[in-house]
Amino acid sequence: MEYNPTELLICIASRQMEDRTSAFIGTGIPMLAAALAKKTHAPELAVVFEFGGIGSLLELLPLAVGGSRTFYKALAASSICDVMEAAQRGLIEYGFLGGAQIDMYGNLNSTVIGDHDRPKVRFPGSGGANDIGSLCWKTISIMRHDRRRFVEKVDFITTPGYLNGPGAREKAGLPAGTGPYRVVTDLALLGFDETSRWMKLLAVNPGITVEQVKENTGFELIIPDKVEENAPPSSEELRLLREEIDPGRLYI
Amino acid sequence: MEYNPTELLICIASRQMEDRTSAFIGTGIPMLAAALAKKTHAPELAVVFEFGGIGSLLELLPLAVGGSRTFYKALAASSICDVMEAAQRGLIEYGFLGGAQIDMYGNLNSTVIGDHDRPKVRFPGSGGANDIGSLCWKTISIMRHDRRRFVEKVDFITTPGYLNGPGAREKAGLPAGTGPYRVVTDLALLGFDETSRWMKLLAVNPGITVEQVKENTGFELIIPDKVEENAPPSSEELRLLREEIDPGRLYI
Amino acid sequence: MKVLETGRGELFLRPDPAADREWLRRNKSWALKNKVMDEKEAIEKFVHDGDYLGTELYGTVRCPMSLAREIIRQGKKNLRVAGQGIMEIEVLIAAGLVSKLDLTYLGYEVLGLSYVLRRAAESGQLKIVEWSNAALAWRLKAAALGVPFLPVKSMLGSDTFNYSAAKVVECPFTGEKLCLLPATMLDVGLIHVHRCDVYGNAQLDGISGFAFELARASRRLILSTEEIISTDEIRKYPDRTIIPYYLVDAVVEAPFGSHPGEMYYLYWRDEEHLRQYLEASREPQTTEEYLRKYVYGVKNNAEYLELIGGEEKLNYIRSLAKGR
Amino acid sequence: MKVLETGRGELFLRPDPAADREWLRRNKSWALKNKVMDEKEAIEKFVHDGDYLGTELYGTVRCPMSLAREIIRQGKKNLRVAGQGIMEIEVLIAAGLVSKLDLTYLGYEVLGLSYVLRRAAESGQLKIVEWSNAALAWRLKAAALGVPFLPVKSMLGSDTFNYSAAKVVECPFTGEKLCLLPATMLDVGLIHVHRCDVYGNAQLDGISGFAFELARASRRLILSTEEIISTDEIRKYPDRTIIPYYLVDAVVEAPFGSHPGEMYYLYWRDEEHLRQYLEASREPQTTEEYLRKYVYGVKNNAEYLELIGGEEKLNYIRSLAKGR
Repeated sequence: MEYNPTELLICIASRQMEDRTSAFIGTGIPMLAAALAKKTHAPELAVVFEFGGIGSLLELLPLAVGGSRTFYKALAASSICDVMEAAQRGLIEYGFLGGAQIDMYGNLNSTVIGDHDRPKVRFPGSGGANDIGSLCWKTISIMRHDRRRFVEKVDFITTPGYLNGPGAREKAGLPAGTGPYRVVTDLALLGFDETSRWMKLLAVNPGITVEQVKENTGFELIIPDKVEENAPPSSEELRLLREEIDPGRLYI
Repeated sequence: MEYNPTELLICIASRQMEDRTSAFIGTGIPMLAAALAKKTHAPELAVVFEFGGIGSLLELLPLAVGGSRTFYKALAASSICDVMEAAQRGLIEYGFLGGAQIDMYGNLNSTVIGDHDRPKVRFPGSGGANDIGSLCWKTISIMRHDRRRFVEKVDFITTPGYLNGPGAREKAGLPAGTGPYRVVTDLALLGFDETSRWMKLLAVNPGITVEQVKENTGFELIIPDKVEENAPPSSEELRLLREEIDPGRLYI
Repeated sequence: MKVLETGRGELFLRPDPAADREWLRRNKSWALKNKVMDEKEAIEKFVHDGDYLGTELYGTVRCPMSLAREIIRQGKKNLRVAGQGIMEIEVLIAAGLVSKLDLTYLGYEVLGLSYVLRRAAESGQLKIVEWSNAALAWRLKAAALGVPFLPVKSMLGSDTFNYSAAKVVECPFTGEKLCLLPATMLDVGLIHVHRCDVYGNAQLDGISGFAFELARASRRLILSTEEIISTDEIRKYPDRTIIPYYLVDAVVEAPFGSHPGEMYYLYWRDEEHLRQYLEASREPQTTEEYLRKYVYGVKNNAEYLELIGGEEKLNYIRSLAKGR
Repeated sequence: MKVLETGRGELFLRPDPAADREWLRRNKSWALKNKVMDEKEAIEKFVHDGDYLGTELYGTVRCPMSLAREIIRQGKKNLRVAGQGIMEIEVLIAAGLVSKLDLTYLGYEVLGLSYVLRRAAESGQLKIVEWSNAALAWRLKAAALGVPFLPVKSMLGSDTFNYSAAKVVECPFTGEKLCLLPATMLDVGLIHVHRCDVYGNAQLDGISGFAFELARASRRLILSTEEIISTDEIRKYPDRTIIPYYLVDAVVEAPFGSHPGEMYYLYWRDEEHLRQYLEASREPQTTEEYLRKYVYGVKNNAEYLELIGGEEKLNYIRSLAKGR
């Protein structure tokens, strides 16, 4: 069955989440991925939005992290402090992130290109990203995969990944055991080596070669001997996405 | 018109509060005093109870600072943190206190007589008293007046008065400009000297002499040249107390 | 921002947000699981000897009495307790189960002092550390925030501070002195609510006291509830959920669970029974007799309600409750 | 607990709870005073050139747009702003009124970046200090607590910290590193609410965002409200009062006051108008034209609502709102 790149990203992201856990959800792909996970392998995944929506059924697609659909038929409509403090207490398992740049340690930039005070490009800023990247157990980044974005050194660490390597998060005072978990791109699924904290290729997307991934990455990736290939979206996944989750095609 | 000692205490306490301000109210005499003030000279006095009741009309007399009557027809039914934080921000003008002992600097003991870990008498403890005495602008204590209670040195400073003298509160880190304002007793109305922070006689109750006050005080009081005499409860005050405020005579 | 002073009181539970994070991750679940059980099962499962326990609210108001009575029946020993509840804490002390108390206030306001506290404290049997009401609420708030302390302007300069486990530091932003209150993440929290669903999504009417904070500052949380409602109702008014389900370990249906205390809008406090208890609490022997009759002598909350006067008494205290 | 690091960002407003206490005592009133006025009077009275201003909520949701437009009409200059609102902050920047920004996020989520922010930042015209969403909410919470800072575990190790005005210290209880966020007591806060009475006792439906904190972290507070209700109604449901009257300086009746943003349960966001604005915001000249037409070109909120489509448009966006 035909599918577009967004549908592929959504399906791969959705497969990263375990059932009966919680995920901090932004609008766009993470939200669709969470909705898909809830309709497939993770019906009791609890979705949490940063301004207070907790446990929505995601029957309606939110357009904004503070919007009314984030708590439509939710279990709680609370506040940003409540939700962020839950994350600070260690209650939120997954967090989704994006950004303009990512480096080999999973540090993310969504603030500026160039000098901070007179930037070449100004991006929106951290928003909740720094909090999510600091406080959730596992963060999943969703990125376009090219050398402008996958860089040796990000211009600005908006959101901490493993900073400059093993132990650096803990040394900075960030909660132990947290950090980047997966990077989902249009080319591949990536993780992080347990010891070196370097980004590691886990699987290529259908039709993509390891070489293509390397060519589009501005730093050296760990390439294991055996690289899996991600399964394409199943017809059931596509049906759910198109007919139930986003029938108005707002995002896909 | 005849009146009992409780009625007198209530009337004198009630006269200490200005209109359009706020007062932290405990159950018992302070609450009746506030209700009386609202029906006489201070209709817009806002009564605040420490577990979250704000702006009640006091149509029904609360029996407990956390009880339902503290927010019956109130303007807000909030939480202890909200109310205490309002006090910490400087929003609460008056606070009422009581205790087993008070000294010349207005320090109050409602914790123990004797050694803390093996006390001769154990009292209930601070409750909200320490917070009220630390954070409200003006505290008003209501006490039985005798030498066991008005002592040179309290066994335990549950609630800070002026501690050991001028500047001591500020030095301890307590908010500037706060502290004991009045002490209302069955014998007299007392205040505190602006400079020395010593307790000062302001007025004797009807029929009480300055000598009697001195005899019943375990430390040296400042006695000004001119000591006023408190007006007895007016017939209107008594009528309001007996017919409107506490018709069931729960307290008076 | 160096430490200028430290209270001499024992810190019964050292703040450790990092350990709490690990514990909560391992033990709390976001699964939508039916958690309804009776008092017996809830206390057996989630309260252990030596636990640090906290309750909500204050005085004789919205108190989780049916849970407290079950703790006594099961004889959970050596409890350390955050003493800002009142009546439900007092009965635990009366039954000899509390060894250490972070105390703010124990007494009956206009009804007078606590005889039980006096005996326990004056005999030296109960170890007490002092705090103010706000301080204890703020200590729970610090734990709810997931941080080791909160800075405040209360407690300073007093013996309440000196006999606490707080610290004084100099503020790195303003230079002023601040009191730092250590966070308290309870082993187990008990809250009595107006209504919740089977998962534990709970609503409260009236003042919320410190329910919000205590629910978030408890590793294990037991709710007793006047009523169990549908999850559809919860989803219709998500802005009324004060305690969301993932904080909750057990839901105990306990109508009149606050008796002899009151429950806002539902029933008034039972003055007659309360005075009977207070009278009994004057002496060890009569206290023991009270416990034998009203706690050990009944199997569960239903039997207790029958014993204190059954339908007639319950209708009476219900009739005294004020509406909105 | 010594200071280990300090971000290099400017602290636009030094935390000073002692000064805030004095100010609030002198200027806030517990009197039950009718505070209803229109946007013009409220902004004239309570917003001044150079003020540090904050708004609630986030994105295009429950935004005090009618107040923001009036600020532009009155040309309040040199504002310092806490940038956690979005659309209402962006139009202030677009009108050239903001000199300094404590920024968390300015953009339109799935609708893309903010052209206005890009121009203002890339030209160096706008001085920006970085924070996270939670950090800014917690800074308001610190001010609401009446203390100079809150310790948190966010921001650490990042450039977001390096370009903030936060500090890192060692915790005196646990030894761990903590980020201390300085409190932000705003000169003036703007919040759009569902309903309030003439004194300012306000209720909100749905998530409360950071309305609770911002209301308590504002020296002056202006509420705009979809509807004014009776004080009897407030007194009937005191547990619904999120913002009590003594925090409030002005009550502005502003139906559809969040337009083109949405208002929970009442109306959906006006996608058509929002896209028209975003298209206009691409270039300075078209931005200026937009402001000329929709802000400077109207006298008040009623004229604005007429201009954007009147009853027909309002009925349409109302019809798209979801109930509970």
